[in-house]
Amino acid sequence: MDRAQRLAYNQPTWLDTVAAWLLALLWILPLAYAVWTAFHPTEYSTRFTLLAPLTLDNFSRAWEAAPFARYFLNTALLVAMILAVQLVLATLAAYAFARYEFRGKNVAFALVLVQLMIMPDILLVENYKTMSQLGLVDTLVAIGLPYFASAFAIFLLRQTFLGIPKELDEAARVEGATAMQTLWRVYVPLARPVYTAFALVSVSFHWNNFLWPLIVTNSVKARPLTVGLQVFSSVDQGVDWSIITAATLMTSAPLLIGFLLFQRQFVQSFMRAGIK
Amino acid sequence: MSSIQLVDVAKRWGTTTALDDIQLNIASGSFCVLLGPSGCGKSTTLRIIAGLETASAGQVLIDGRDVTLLPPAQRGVAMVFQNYALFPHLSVADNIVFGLSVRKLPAAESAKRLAETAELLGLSALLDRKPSQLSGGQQQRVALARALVAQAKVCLMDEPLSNLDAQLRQEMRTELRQLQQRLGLTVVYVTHDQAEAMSMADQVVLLNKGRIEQAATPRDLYAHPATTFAAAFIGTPSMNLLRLDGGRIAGSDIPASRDAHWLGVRPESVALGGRVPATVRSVEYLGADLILHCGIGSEMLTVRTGGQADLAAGSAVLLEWADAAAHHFDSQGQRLHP
Amino acid sequence: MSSIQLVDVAKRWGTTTALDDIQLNIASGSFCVLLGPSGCGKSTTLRIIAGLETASAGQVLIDGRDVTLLPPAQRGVAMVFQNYALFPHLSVADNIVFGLSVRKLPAAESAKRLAETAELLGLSALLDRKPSQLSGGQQQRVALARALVAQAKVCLMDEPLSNLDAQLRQEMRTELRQLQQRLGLTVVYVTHDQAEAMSMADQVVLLNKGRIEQAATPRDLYAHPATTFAAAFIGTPSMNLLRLDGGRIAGSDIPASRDAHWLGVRPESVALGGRVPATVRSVEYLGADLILHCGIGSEMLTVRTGGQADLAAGSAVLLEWADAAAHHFDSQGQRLHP
Amino acid sequence: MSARAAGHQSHASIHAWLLLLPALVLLVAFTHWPAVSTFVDSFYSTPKGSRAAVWVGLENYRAMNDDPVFWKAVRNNLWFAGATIPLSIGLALVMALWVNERIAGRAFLRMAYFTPTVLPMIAVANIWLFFYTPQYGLLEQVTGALGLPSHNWFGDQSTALACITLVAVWKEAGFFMIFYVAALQTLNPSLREAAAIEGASRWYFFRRVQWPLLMPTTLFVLVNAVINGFRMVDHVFVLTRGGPDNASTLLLYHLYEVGFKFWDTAYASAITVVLVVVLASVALFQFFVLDKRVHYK
Amino acid sequence: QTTEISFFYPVAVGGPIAKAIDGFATDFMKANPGIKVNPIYAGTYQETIVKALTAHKSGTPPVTSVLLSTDMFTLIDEDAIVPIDNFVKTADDKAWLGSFYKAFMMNSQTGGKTWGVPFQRSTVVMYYNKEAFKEAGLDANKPPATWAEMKDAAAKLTKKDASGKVTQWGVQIPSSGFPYWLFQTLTTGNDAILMNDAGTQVKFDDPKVIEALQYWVDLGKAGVHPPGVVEWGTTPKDFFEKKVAMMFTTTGNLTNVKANAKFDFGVAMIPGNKRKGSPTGGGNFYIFKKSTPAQQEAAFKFIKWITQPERAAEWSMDTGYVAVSEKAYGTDALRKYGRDFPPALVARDQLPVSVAEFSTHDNQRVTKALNDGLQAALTGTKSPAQAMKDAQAEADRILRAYK
Ligand SMILES: Nc1ncnc2c1ncn2[C@@H]1O[C@H](COP(=O)(O)OP(=O)(O)OP(=O)(O)O)[C@@H](O)[C@H]1O
Ligand SMILES: Nc1ncnc2c1ncn2[C@@H]1O[C@H](COP(=O)(O)OP(=O)(O)OP(=O)(O)O)[C@@H](O)[C@H]1O
Ligand SMILES: [Mg+2]
Ligand SMILES: [Mg+2]
Repeated sequence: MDRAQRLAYNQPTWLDTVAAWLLALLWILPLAYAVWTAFHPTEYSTRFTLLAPLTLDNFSRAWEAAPFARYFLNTALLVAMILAVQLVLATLAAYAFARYEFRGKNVAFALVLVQLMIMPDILLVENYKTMSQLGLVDTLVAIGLPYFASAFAIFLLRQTFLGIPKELDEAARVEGATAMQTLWRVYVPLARPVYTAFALVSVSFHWNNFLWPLIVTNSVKARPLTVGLQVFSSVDQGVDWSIITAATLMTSAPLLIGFLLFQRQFVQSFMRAGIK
Repeated sequence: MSSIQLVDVAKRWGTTTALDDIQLNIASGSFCVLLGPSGCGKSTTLRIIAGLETASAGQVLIDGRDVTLLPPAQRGVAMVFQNYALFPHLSVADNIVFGLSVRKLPAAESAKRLAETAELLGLSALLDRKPSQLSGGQQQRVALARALVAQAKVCLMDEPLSNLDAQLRQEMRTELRQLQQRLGLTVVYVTHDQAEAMSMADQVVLLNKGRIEQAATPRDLYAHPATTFAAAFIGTPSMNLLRLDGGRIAGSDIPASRDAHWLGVRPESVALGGRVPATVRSVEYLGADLILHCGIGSEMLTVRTGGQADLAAGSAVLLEWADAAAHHFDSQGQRLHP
Repeated sequence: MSSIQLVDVAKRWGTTTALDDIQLNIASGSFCVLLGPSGCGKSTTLRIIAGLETASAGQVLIDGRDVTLLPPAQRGVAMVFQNYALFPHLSVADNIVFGLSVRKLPAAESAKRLAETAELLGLSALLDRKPSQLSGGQQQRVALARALVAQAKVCLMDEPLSNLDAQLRQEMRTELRQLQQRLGLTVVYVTHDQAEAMSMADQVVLLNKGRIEQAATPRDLYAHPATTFAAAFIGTPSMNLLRLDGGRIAGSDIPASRDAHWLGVRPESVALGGRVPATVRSVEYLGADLILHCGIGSEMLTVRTGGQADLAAGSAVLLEWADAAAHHFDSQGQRLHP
Repeated sequence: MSARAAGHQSHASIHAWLLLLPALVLLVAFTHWPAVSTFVDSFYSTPKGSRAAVWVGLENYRAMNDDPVFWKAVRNNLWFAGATIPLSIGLALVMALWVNERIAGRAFLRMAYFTPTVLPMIAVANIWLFFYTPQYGLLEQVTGALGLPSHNWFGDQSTALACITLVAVWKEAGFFMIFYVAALQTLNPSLREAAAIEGASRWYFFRRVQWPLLMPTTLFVLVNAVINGFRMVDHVFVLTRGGPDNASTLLLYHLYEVGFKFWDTAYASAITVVLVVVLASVALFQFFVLDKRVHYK
Repeated sequence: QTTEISFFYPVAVGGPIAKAIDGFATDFMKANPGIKVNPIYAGTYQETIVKALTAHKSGTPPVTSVLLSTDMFTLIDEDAIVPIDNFVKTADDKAWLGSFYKAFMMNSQTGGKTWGVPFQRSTVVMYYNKEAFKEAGLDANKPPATWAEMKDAAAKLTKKDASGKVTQWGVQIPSSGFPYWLFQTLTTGNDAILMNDAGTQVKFDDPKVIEALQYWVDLGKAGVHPPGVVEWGTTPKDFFEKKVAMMFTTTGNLTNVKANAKFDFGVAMIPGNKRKGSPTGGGNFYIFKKSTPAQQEAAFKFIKWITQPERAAEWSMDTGYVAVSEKAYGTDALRKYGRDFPPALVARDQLPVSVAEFSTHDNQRVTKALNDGLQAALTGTKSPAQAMKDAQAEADRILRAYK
C-alpha cells in the first residue's frame, strides 16, 4: 500500500511548491544573471543563447583594475576586527542589561536603541572630524570605530541572555564563579547560535559597506573591496555589465561560498537563536 | 562540623511576605527536608541558606559563623537545583569540575577528585557526554556530582527528583540517602512530595504560608501531627478529618471517643468489619491496595484495604478503628493532646 | 457507538520499528490505558488512532469504519495533549470553542455548549483568562474541555497528568474517570505510571518495545502478569523476582513450591514471622508503610509492612508468603500456569 | 532591610555601568554626540567659507516647510515605506512558512531567498538596471515575448518609484524571513496537531494561531522594516538618482543631496533631526509600549 | 626634505586609470626628487568632492584634487581653494596657462581669476551607426548637421516591427543624471547661453531655451526618440545593441565605443540650429587652501608637469578624453593616433564652437532646478515653457543671495 509518511494536515500542496520555486527563481535571478554575464563575453551580456562561448576574461580585467589582493586582505582584517570588537562590547553591555538591576537602566537602553535609527551615513562629517582629531584617518580602525558598539548586537544578545535559565547563573555563582567567569563560561557558550547569526549579518554588512570607508581612507593599505569595486561604476562611460558582474561575483564570492558551505549551520543558528 | 541555624529569618518582597519568623536548627550530618505546598516558601528558605537571596531580617549561621551577608561562593555550600541546572554546552566532566576550575584548583587535584566523584556516583563511563545525552537519573547524578566534588559539607537540594518518573525517583531516593550517610553530609532538601520527605528525612520541616508548621522526625510527624494541616498533608491517601458535632460524627449518631472539633483517622487504620456502618461511594484499585471512599453521616471517610478485596460502589460496609489511632484537633486545627 | 480496532498495525521510521503487529480492540465506552516504559510506542499508537501519523501497515477502524487514511478531523476523535497544546494567545473560552468556530457552528449553539462544558469542568469563572494565568490543573481541564466540547465519542489523551504534582494528579484521576463514565466516552489514555493505569483503566494495554506485552483488566494484570516484564512493571514496590536454582532460591536452600526459572512474590504478599530467614539490608519509612529490603541467599526481597513496625537495617527477620501468592516464570520470562 | 539591599544594589550598579561603559562611550562618541551637534547645527545657518554660522532659530525648519522637494520626498517615502513594509514582511512570512515545512528543495529555497542579503547593493543595483532597461532589458524581453508594449520603467514618473520599491522588497524579504523562520521553529508543534484534530484548515490555523503567535516577531521585523523604509537608498543612487523630476526621491536621498551636493549642512541637519525624531519614536514606542502588550508568556 | 602632496582623483571612464595615474606620479617624482605625490583614488566625481570637502571641513583637505569644472563656484564659496594665478610667476608659467583651449578655460575662470586647470576634459558629440545609415538610405559619411536634418534622419532611422513596436530609435539624448549637460547641446545650437560668467544669473526662460527644449520633446512626440527620461548609463549599450542609431554622449566614451561597437560607426559634431556647438565637461585640477605654501607650490609644479603636451596626449589616448591644449594635438603620438582613427579628432574640432558647461553659485542646487524642469517636460508632466519658467523662478530664488 502506498502511504504518505505523514497525513496532509501539514503538508504543503503542489501549488505551494510551485509558487515557492517560482519566487525562489525570481529571487536568485540577479545572481544568476551575474553568473551568466561574468562568464560570457560582453556581447552576450544581454543575450541569452545556450551556445555562447565561456570566458574568464571579465574576471581578469576586473582583477587588474585595482589591487584586489590587498583589498581582500584589508576587508578580511576589517570585518574580523569589527566583528570581534562588536561581540566583546555587545556581550558586556548585553550582560549588564540582562542580568543587573541598576538605576538608569531604561535610559541607557533607550540610548542604545536610538543608534538603530541614526544612520551613520548622515554623521559622516562629524565622525570624520573626530577621526582626524584622533589622527586615525586612513586606518582600518577608523573604518571600524563608529560601528564597534552595535545596538543591534546588544539588543539581540540581551534577548538571548534573558532567555538563559536563571538557575544556570545561580549554579555558577554557588560554584564560586565571578560575574565575569559566569558570563564567559556560561552565557557566551550558550549564546553561540546567536553569535553566529549576528556574525553573518555583521560580516555581510561590513563586507559591503562603502561610503564611510571611502571617505575615511586614502591609501591602498587601508581600503576595503567595495572601494575597489567602485572603479567599475564609471559614470562617464555607462554601465559595462560584464565587468561589473565579474567584479561583484569576485568580491562577494567569499561570502557566497561561505554561505553555501555553511548555510545549514547558519540557518540553524538563526533558528536556534530563536530571535524574537 | 556543619550545622545550620536560621534565627528569626524573614523575607519580604514589597508587600508580600514569603517567610516570617523562621527559627530552624539543622544538626550537622543530618538530612533535613523542607516540605510544604507550592508557594509556602521552601525554595526561598533554601536560597537564603545558599546566599542566592538575602534575608530581609534575621541571621543565617553555618557552623556557628554568621554568613547572612556573604555571597554564595563563600558559604561553603553546594547546591543541586530543581532542574539540575547543568551547563548544556559542557561535557559531564566539565560540568562536574566547573567549580574547581573556577576556583583554579591544580589540574591534577581536580582530575583526581573528578575521578573519585564519578566513581562514587557511577558516572565514570559518561564523562564525555553532554547533559542532553543523559537520562533524567543520570543528569541528576551529574548535578549531585557537581555538588559533591567541591567537598562542601553542606549540600542544598531543591526538588532534585521532581522531574524523574516514579520508578527512577524511587531508586534515586535510596541512593541519595545512602550517599548522604556515607559522606556525612548535612543535606537540606526541598520537596512538596510527602512520601519523599518521609522516606528520606532525619528531620522534616513542614512549612505553610511562610511559617514553620511543624519540625519533627518523620515518625513523629506521622504519628503526632501538630495541626490538621500537618495531619492532612502527610500520608497518601491523606488522613481522614471528620467533623464532630456534639461528640458525634457530623450528620450521624456515631460517637467519637472524646470531644473535639475534628476527629482524624488514617485510611490504613480503618479496618473492614466493625461497628461503624458506612456506604462505599467510590472505589480506586491500586493493585496492592484498594481505596474505598465511604460516606458516614455527612462526612467522607477513605479506607485503605487490600487489593484483593472486591467491593463495588454502593455497597454497605462496617468499619472500625482503634481508639489509639484516633487524632483530635480543636477548631483552630491544633492537636488536642490526650 | 464508538469502538476502536487496530488490525495488524505497524509503524516504521526508516529502519527503526516503533510498532509491530499491533492487534487491539477497545470496546465502546471503555477506558483503555496504554502503559509502558519510555519509547515503547505508546504515543505512536495514540497518534495513529488520531490520524496524526499514518500506520506503515495495517488498519485502524473506528466504529467499524476504516479510517486508516482519513485526516484527523474526519475521524470524530478529540485529543488531549501531554502539554495540553493550549493556544497561548486565546482566552480559555476561545480555546474551548476553537474547534466549533472552525466548523462554523452557530454562535448560539457554540455559546450554549461552551457554557455547559465549562460548567461541567468548573471552568465558568476562568473563561476570560489566558492559559498562562491558570494553574496546571486548570490548564488540564481546559484541554479536556476543548476535547469534550466537540462531543466526539472518542477521546485520546497523551500523558495528560504528567505535568501535575502528586496531589493534583490524584484528584484529576478521579475527576477524569467520573467524567468518562458520566459521558460514556471511549477513552484511550497514555501513561507510563502504572499506578495511574491501575486506578483508572477498564483495560490496560502494556506495551514493550513496540509490541503488546499484555492487554487485560487491571486486576487480571496484577494478579496474573503474563511475563516477568509485566510482573515487574506493575505495582510499587514492584514484584520481587527471585532467581531459582534447582528448585531453590539462588544462593540459599529455601525451596520454592514448584520448579521454574523465576519465582515472583509481591512485597505486600510477604508477611513477617514465618519460616524463611532473611536479613534486613535497608529500610524505607513511608508513614503508612515500612519497606524492608531483605537479602535471601544471593537474591533481594522487598517486603511491605505496616509503618508502625520498627526494624533497623541489619536485623534478622523471618518471612513467609502463601503459595497462592507465588508466581512462576520460565527462562523466557513467560508465566508458567499452574 | 533597605540598608542591606541598598548595599548590594549600589555595588551591582557600579558593576553594571562598568560593563556598559565601553559600548556607551563609543555610542556617545560616534552616535549621540554627532547627533546632538547635528541638532544644534540645525538652528544655525550653514557656514560657507569665511562666513561663520549664525543663529537663525527655526529658519531651517521654515525652509524645510517651504521646500517642495522635501514634501515630495516625504510623500514618496511614505509611499515607498507603505509599499515595502507590508510587501517585504508579507513575502518574508510566506517564505518562512514555506521553508519551515517539508517542501521540496528546502535548502535551495532557503539559500535563494537569502542571497539578496549577501550581495552588495551598489553592485546589484546595476543588475537591476539591466532588468528594467527598455527594449532589451530582461523585463522587456519577457513582456516582449508576451506581446506587451515596451515601457521605459525608470524613465516614466509613474513607474520609477514602484520599480525602486520592488528592488527594496527583493533585498529585504529574505532577511526578514530568517527572523520568521526562527520564530516558527519555537512554536509548539502540538498546537498544529491540536488544530488539525479540530479540523482547522492551514489558512485558518495561520490566521487564528500562527499569525497571532508571531506577533512579537512581526513587531521586531516591523520596526526594522520601518527604519529600513527610511534608510534604504543605496539603490536610488544607481538606479534613478531620485528622478525623473523627483518622482523617486526618498527622504534620505534628498538629505544626501542637500548635505553632500548642495553642502547646505544646516538645512541637512534640520532634515536629519526630523528623520531621527520620527524613527526614534517609532522604535522606542515599540520597545517600551507595544513590546509589553504582545508578549503572551 | 621632501614635500608631500596628497592628490585626490576620480575615475569616470573604464580601464586601468589608477595605474596610469600612479605611473604619472612615479615619473614626476623621479624628475622632482624633493616632492612626494600621493595619488588617492576617490571614487566617482561626486564621491571625490564629498571626500574632499569632508576633509576640508575637518581641516585636512588634500593638497590638490581633480574635481568637476562645474564645482568651481562651490569650492570658492566654501573658501576651499586658491586661485592658480598665485603661482603663475614666470613667462613660461603664463605661456603654459595660455596654452589651454579657450573653451576649457571658460569653466576655470571667474571674476578675472583662474581657479582650475583643465585635466580630463570632454565634450558631447554624436555617435552614429554607419550601417544603419546605409540601410536607411542615408549617406554614412554625411551625418546630419542641423536640427531639421537630424529629425529627418532620425525618422528614417526609426524601425518598427510588424506589431508597430519600435526596434530601433533614430536618435537618443540621455536625460538621467545630468540632463542639463545634454540639454546644453541643444541650447548652444540654438544660440542660447544659460548663465552669466559670474555664475549669478541664469536664463532658463529665454525663448530660445524653451525652443530647444521643445525640439527635444518633439523628437519624442514624433516617435523618433525614446519616450520619457533616458538612462545615461545604458545609452552606449543601447547603441551597441542597435536599439538606437544616433546617440549623444561624451567623448569620454570613444574608447568604449571603439571596443564594443560591432559595426562601423561615425562620430560627428552636434547638429545645430542657429549655430553649432556643445558644452565642455569633465574635471579640473584645484589647489586647496588649507595646505602649506610649499605644498601648494609643489602641487602647482605637479599640475603643470602633468598637463604638458606629451602627457596630455598620452592621457587623451588612454581615456578618450579631449587633450587640453592645442600643442598636445601637435605631438607625434596624438597626430598618428588621429590619422589612424579620425573620430578622435571630432571633439577637438568642435572645441572652437564649444561653450562652458553650466555652472553657477550653489551650483548643484541650481542645476537640480534645471534638471527637474527638463525631466518634467520630457516625461510630459509640464509643457517646456512652464517647466523652464518654474526652473527659472527656483534658480532666481537660490541665486538671490549671490547678487
Ligand atoms: N522574586 C520574587 N518576587 C516576589 N515574590 C516572590 C519571589 N520569589 C518568590 N516569591 C513569592 O514568595 C513565596 C514563596 O515562594 P517560594 O519560591 O519559596 O515557594 P516554594 O515553596 O518553593 O513553592 P514551589 O513548590 O512552587 O516551588 C511565593 O508566594 C512566591 O510568589
Ligand atoms: N518522528 C520520528 N522519527 C523517528 N523515530 C521516531 C519518531 N517518533 C518516535 N520515534 C521512535 O519510535 C519509538 C516510539 O516512540 P513513542 O513516542 O511512541 O514512545 P512513547 O512510548 O510515547 O515514549 P514516551 O513515554 O517517552 O513518550 C521510539 O523509539 C522513538 O524513538
Ligand atoms: Mg520552589
Ligand atoms: Mg510519548
